[in-house]
Amino acid sequence: MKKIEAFVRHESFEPIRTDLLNLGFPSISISEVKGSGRQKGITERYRGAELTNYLRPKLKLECVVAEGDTEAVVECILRHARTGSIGDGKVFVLPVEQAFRIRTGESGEDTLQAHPDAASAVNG
Amino acid sequence: MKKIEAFVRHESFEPIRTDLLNLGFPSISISEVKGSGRQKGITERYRGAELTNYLRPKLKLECVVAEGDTEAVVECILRHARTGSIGDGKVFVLPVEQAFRIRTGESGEDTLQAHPDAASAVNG
Amino acid sequence: MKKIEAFVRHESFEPIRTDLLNLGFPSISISEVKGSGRQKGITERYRGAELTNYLRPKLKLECVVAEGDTEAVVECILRHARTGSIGDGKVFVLPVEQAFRIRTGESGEDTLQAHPDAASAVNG
Amino acid sequence: MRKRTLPMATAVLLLLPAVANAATPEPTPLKTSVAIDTVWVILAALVVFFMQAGFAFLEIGFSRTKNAGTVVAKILTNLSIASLAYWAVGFALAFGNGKLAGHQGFFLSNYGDAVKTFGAMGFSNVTPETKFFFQFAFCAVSLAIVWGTTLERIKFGVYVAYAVIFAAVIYPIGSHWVFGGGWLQASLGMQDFAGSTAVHLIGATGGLAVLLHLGARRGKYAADGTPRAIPGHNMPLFGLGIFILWLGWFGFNPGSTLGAMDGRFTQVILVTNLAAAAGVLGALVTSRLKQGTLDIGMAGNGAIAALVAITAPSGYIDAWAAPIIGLVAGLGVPLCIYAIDKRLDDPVGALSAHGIAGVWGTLSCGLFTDPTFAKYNGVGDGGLFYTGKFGQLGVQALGVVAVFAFVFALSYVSFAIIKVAMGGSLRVTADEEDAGLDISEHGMYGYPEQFIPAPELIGYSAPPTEVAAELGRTGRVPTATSSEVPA
Amino acid sequence: MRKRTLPMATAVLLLLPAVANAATPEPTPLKTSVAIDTVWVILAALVVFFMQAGFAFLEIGFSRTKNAGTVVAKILTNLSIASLAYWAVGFALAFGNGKLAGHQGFFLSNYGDAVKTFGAMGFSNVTPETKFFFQFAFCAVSLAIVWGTTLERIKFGVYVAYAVIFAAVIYPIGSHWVFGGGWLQASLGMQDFAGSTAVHLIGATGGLAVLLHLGARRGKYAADGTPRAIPGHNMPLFGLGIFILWLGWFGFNPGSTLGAMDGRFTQVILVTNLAAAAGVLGALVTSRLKQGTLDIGMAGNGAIAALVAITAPSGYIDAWAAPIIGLVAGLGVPLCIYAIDKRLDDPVGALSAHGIAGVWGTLSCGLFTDPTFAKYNGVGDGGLFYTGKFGQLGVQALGVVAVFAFVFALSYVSFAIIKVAMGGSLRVTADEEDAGLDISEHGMYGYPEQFIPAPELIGYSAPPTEVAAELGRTGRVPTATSSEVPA
Amino acid sequence: MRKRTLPMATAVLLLLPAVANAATPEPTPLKTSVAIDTVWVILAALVVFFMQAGFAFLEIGFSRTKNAGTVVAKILTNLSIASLAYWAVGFALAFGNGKLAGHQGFFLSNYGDAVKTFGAMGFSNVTPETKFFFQFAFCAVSLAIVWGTTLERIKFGVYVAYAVIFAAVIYPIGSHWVFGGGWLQASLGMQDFAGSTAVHLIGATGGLAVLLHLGARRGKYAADGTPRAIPGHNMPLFGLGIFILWLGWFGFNPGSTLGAMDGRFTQVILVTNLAAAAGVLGALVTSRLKQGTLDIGMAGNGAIAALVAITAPSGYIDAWAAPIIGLVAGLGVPLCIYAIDKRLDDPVGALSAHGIAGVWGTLSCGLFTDPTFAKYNGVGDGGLFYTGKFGQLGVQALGVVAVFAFVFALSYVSFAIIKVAMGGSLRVTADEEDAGLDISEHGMYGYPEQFIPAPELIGYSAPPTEVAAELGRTGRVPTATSSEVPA
Ligand SMILES: Nc1ncnc2c1ncn2[C@@H]1O[C@H](COP(=O)(O)OP(=O)(O)O)[C@@H](O)[C@H]1O
Ligand SMILES: Nc1ncnc2c1ncn2[C@@H]1O[C@H](COP(=O)(O)OP(=O)(O)O)[C@@H](O)[C@H]1O
Ligand SMILES: Nc1ncnc2c1ncn2[C@@H]1O[C@H](COP(=O)(O)OP(=O)(O)O)[C@@H](O)[C@H]1O
Repeated sequence: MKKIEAFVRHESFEPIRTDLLNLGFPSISISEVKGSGRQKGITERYRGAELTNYLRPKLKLECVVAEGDTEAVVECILRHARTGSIGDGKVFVLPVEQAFRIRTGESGEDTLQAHPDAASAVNG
Repeated sequence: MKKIEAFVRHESFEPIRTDLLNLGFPSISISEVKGSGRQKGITERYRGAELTNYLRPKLKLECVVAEGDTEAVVECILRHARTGSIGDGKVFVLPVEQAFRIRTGESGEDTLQAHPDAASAVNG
Repeated sequence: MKKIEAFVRHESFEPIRTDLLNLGFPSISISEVKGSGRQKGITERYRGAELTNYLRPKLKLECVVAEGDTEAVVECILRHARTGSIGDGKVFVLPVEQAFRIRTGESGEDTLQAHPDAASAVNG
Repeated sequence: MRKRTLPMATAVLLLLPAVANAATPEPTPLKTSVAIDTVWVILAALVVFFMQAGFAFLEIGFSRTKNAGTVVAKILTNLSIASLAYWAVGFALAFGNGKLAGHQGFFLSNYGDAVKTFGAMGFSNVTPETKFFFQFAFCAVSLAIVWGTTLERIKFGVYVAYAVIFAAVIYPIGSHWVFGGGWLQASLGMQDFAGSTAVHLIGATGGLAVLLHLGARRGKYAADGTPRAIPGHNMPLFGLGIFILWLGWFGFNPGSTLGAMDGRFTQVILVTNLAAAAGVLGALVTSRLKQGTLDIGMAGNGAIAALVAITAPSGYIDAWAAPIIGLVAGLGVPLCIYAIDKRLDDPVGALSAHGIAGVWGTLSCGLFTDPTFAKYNGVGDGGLFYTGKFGQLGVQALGVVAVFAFVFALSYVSFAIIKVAMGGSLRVTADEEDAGLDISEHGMYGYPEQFIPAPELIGYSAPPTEVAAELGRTGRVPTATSSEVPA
Repeated sequence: MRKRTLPMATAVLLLLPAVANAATPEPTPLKTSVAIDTVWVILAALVVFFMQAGFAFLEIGFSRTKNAGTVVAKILTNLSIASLAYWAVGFALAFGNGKLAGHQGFFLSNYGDAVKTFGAMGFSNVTPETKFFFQFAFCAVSLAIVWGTTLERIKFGVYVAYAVIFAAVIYPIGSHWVFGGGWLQASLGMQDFAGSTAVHLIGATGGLAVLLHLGARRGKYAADGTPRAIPGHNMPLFGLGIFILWLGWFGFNPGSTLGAMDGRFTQVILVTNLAAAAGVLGALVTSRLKQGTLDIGMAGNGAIAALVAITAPSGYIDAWAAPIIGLVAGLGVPLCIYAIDKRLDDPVGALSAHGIAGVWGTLSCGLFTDPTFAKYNGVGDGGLFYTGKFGQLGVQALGVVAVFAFVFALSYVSFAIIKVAMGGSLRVTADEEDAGLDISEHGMYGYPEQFIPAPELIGYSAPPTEVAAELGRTGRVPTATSSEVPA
Repeated sequence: MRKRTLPMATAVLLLLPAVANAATPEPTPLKTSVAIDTVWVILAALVVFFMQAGFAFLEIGFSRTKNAGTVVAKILTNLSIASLAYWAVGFALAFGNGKLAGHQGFFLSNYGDAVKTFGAMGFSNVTPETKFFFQFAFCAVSLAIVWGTTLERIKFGVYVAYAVIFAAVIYPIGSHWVFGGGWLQASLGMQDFAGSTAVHLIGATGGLAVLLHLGARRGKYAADGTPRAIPGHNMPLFGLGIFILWLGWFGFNPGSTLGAMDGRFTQVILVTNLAAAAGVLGALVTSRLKQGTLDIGMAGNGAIAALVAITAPSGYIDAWAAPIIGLVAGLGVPLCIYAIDKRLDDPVGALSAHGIAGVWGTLSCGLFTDPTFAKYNGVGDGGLFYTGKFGQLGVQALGVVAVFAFVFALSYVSFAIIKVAMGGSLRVTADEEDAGLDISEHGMYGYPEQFIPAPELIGYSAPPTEVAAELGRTGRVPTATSSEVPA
């Protein structure tokens, strides 16, 4: 199993989410991060003094998938997140040794399988 | 050393934290994430228009432990986080190669040891 | 490639960021986490009732670097984040198997290279 | 066409016969003194009206983020129901002559000579609309007080149902007894200048009745019954509420003179302010001693409790008594809140700040009323500290008990009926409570960006397709760019 | 020295000749009745003035977090421009005698006998400054209404340019026709007591004109044209706006009596409140039926729509008609908002709540005006339901059309010119819109800590070097410690 | 029983002898003109009183999230102390006759003939309580101004200690000199209609004194002394403060006529508004030129500075001078803020907007005072631009210097003593400052959910044990479910 961690622009999330869902990967987690990379800082002005921010908001996507699915997922992210401008972000792949589905207690790659009726499952 | 990453419901945190503390694992970090999984979206209504959210708030727990402690910690999380309904989340285990305690500069598994008087240490 | 994850005090971020930039590592991501470790909780009072918080705000730093740069980066974080008091945090090193630069689609350690004019690149 | 519209007009008129049939009198100039009195009372009524915003923000501040928006909807709804119900029915019951309840002036029409019909306000010549509007604002205040105990878990429908009953029947009759010319005022000489009992205690009693049906917020009490802190989300907005309410009391008490010509209203203002000031300081002292901190909410509660307490005596006492009355209220209100919190979940402290402080204020007339003012107002006698007699104190106590019993009984039964009508519970479901009333009752959070993940909000992500729709004559929507740098 | 300063003084005087050359009259005591009238109208003017805060918070509440601060700057700027432009020019055009436009009283000076010069307000003897200030507050309200349609995407400069034109020319002439003694009022007998048309429709018409140039917010419409929800960030602050506006209407409508001596103003207050109450309930009913939820914003819009609707008839109708007029406005406003939202992006619902409701209110005079009040006010006739005649309704409709056409034409052209002058677009760039107007127009977020990463803010990280600067005589700044525990 | 209660009453009476022994006069009707004047001044006093909310929100907006709640507690505390101290002592020192300080009317009692005793207000016949209440509101404003410089780092106890001294002694004596009949007014003819010096400069001077003891906020200055931006957390709430203050000034200046009968107050309103408008525009121009952006805070500061500046001349000038005075204040205030910020950490710009603008306003009388009004008010002469003479300007300058020196000296010493009494520092510890005053002084954050991790708050996690306690008669608390979907 692999964990895919992507740092992307907010705008790219919605297409990625939709596409991953179609590909059968409904399960992802996102969080707000601030990143510095090759981007220049922006300067705010307040009552005559200045404040420079070097960090810019990014979205961090986390998604654990079976080994064989890694490429498909990475490719999907790369495709939708690319604008060609600096600040597009990075995708990293990390090894995962174990996975557990809390609801059932099951472990292993199977827990990563999308439920057949993922898109329309009852609320939970 | 292993890193345990768990995506759980907010409600389960307090029992997990208490139990881990009792088991001698006071050191964890949490953050707010939004997750999509097998859960259906919810639809908000605002001035006649609609907005559907597919992401639901989850808590991400991060905890690096010595190899031998992995099972105990995972088991503890699984026990308290389970409600049996969709949306309970997942637990992942990742390999960790090095660990450093910043305060002392020490490295290695020892840095993961709980301080003997962890629960009552002075503020810091 | 390695991923360095550090849990540090907020105050230490600015010196770390500056120093990493000088060392040629402009690319990092941070996020807000709440941590519990060896620190005691604090108790708030509200209308006669009490509320105890065991979690304290920390900053999580994430930075993926080439294998050979790991030590330099870790050392830099350790140096600036240390106050010597409990609550200084931890640094962990995890293996990374792949890295992609979204903007170009390139992969591999090269994507982690700082752009020559990183500090002054155009906005992105 | 005319044929079709005339019946239409007739239909409308038939729907509101008592009202619409009233002859429209040609307006005539007022006497100078009446005009002055009227301007003053309208000014007072406006600041009392604005107390609705005060209550809204007090409650908003004390609510959690997920329940802040609903307060706005609630106050608007209650205020609206009170506006119509008090106009149609309530005012007539409250001020039309009668010992147990009035019965003239429904829809503020067909009341004949207003000075006689609304006899308890006969000492003032301000226009009937002025009297109505001022008293309506009081009714709305009393209704707003009811709901402080119910935050964060009650069904919206309960507001609607009870508001009608309260504004049309319960408040009018209760206040009629105390200052509408009813038996407590007319026969016993109970003193309540501006409504410590008639407005605040009535409201708080309704709040107690609903709370007993409703129960505590989920999680408020630990398994062993220990109360847990559920901090309100916004102390600045809470503060806004307090400032607006304090200002409002400068209409509430001095406006109850229903006139300006004797200058009394300025003394009432002075007295009101001294009490409030002492109340804030008293509450901070208690909070410091008992909690160890200067609790912001308690400072505000201290102001409110003192203002509630000074409401009854404000037209009966000398200035020196005001800081004493206020100080006692201020010192006491945190203690009451701590004590009540042990068993009852009253998120804003309404039972203490309006209920117990209202009782204290009413009783304080029995201690501090200056016989000169009792005579001037024509109600009751001097208080214990002037006369050495307990008579007035006894009357005050009796009044408190009578009003409390009446309002509690009627309200408790009303809520019981509403409960049955609403399918057995006044509460939203546990899930709805957890999600918050904003989203569950109103379909959207009060602070959407605090709950909805940024990438699912518009303006954080591009529109779903590359080319946004071209819209009517409004021109082409500018295309997005990927650059993220602000000007 | 004197030599240098006198020319300086002269220079200043020359710059403002008409103003400065006015002789300063020694103040003389007013007649008692005039003083009373004046105090009332000033009180009314103050609450109308405060409606600026109401509009600010209504808009702030309906904006996203990133665009909340700019509203404050905008309202302050518009209010300031209106203050000066209406004083210098607008008031003279609006109320100096004349059929198409007034032409006396620029800079509120050299107007001779105010009662004659400002003939349409000649029935009142309040001081000229009072008349001016009250009317200026109306102009500022109308201007504030314009911008509701433009939130979150307009260039700040557009406000400035149009505000001057609007406050100096468009609003004065438009309102002159309706209640400044112009042709609609004087020749046709159009009834608009406090400005459903003259203030609210004019403002909303300006808002429509600019919206047609401006287009929708990015992302508002999906590719297929479906409107998407862009929720405002703060329902409590939205509620604050509503409470302040509702209060303001108690100056707006009853202040338009321009006097207190006939007591009419208290009936106007009653009528205004009944309508607003019915409006809230009406909007909640529609929202519940159509959306399935009790939309908080709609409840507020219902209040505003009803208040706008009752504005024209408030001085012409009997109390029973008020809840009907308000209820219709309340029931209707969500429907209008849903319909308009399909094609035009009006974030606050100004077109519906001020425009359509303004039309309804104006027309409602043609239905509900009591002939007694028409006679008393000396304008027009009774409405259809009293007279069975359509005459007044026709006049009202004509007035609406005339004012709309005039204001729309002038505004549309004005914005076209401003657009060209601003380089072809009234909008900020797409990037600026995405980043938000606060940061892009004002250099700083309205809520900085919600956008700037904590470690980049001061107070979350230590100053860049270990020893902070020693400053003047202010002593040494305490050194930081690493401990993180609050007292 | 009677035996025990009478001594009790006596004891209470003995504690407040001067107050309680005052005979209670039977109220008598006022003259019509007096009643009108009184209603007006009370209206003015109420909006001035409400300025407390204005200052609160101005400061809240300019504070960081962690220090927002304490402002509410501070304003409530200061207001309360001022209420009591100014009543007990301050008013007598300020307005009881006397050249250096008054000495009659402590506890607003035993003052005999109010018109004579409070001679400087003898021109007005409004009730003594009215005079007191209006002047108390001024005192509270002046006190509120003091603390603008001290945000985010001062110990709460300092407020308490200095507030007593300020409201009882410093402000009363300082204002006595200027408009209470003291030497500057009576002997020199210094003009200060509503307190540019007497209220605003005095407050700002206190603010300077405490700032010099206190020092800058941690991190405000980089090692090289460069000031760093510490943005306030909430521009909308800042805006609320500005709107409330602007409104308040319509009581502040025109209320200082202490009467309505001469209609002067309406001209003062006009003048006040024109200045404020010009101030906003001036500040935006400077901010645009110097910062490159339209700083929201500066727009607000521009309004305040102009309002402060127009305060002194508002009763002395013609309308044309008002925009000039306001424009200068507005253009200048950002420059002053930039300059002061280089060395002194004044988070809200109080030194500039109240201090320097107060000086400018006071001096501007020496330029713009119309001799007609000087004569009418009976104070001083015309200004330079009318008379060509520097005399009045000199008097104004002297007045400014005298008041500044007096207030600064007394305040600086007072704070030095307070400092010693508080263990050597007026500041909270560095840790407390970092954590924020809300949590460290008040035990809870002003916005708890922004600081406390969600899972540690109730309502985000279930109660610690499965079955929540059953509470009194309030019924069973509904059990939790694991489902997370709102209705
Ligand atoms: N090596 C890295 N470690 C952690 N985060 C990174 C790394 N490189 C990039 N990021 C994240 O990706 C974002 C965009 O990176 P940047 O280098 O500006 O873009 P680009 O890949 O186009 O050069 C950063 O703001 C940061 O959040
Ligand atoms: N493969 C995954 N990668 C990342 N996060 C996941 C993954 N699977 C689940 N999650 C997280 O766990 C949450 C619950 O998952 P879900 O699939 O709904 O529950 P269940 O395991 O009961 O089917 C999601 O909202 C998401 O935050
Ligand atoms: N094993 C761990 N796993 C995850 N987070 C940790 C771990 N140990 C420490 N942390 C993070 O570091 C912070 C400081 O740790 P703490 O143990 O208090 O400090 P110290 O290393 O000085 O003893 C914690 O609040 C937590 O966020």
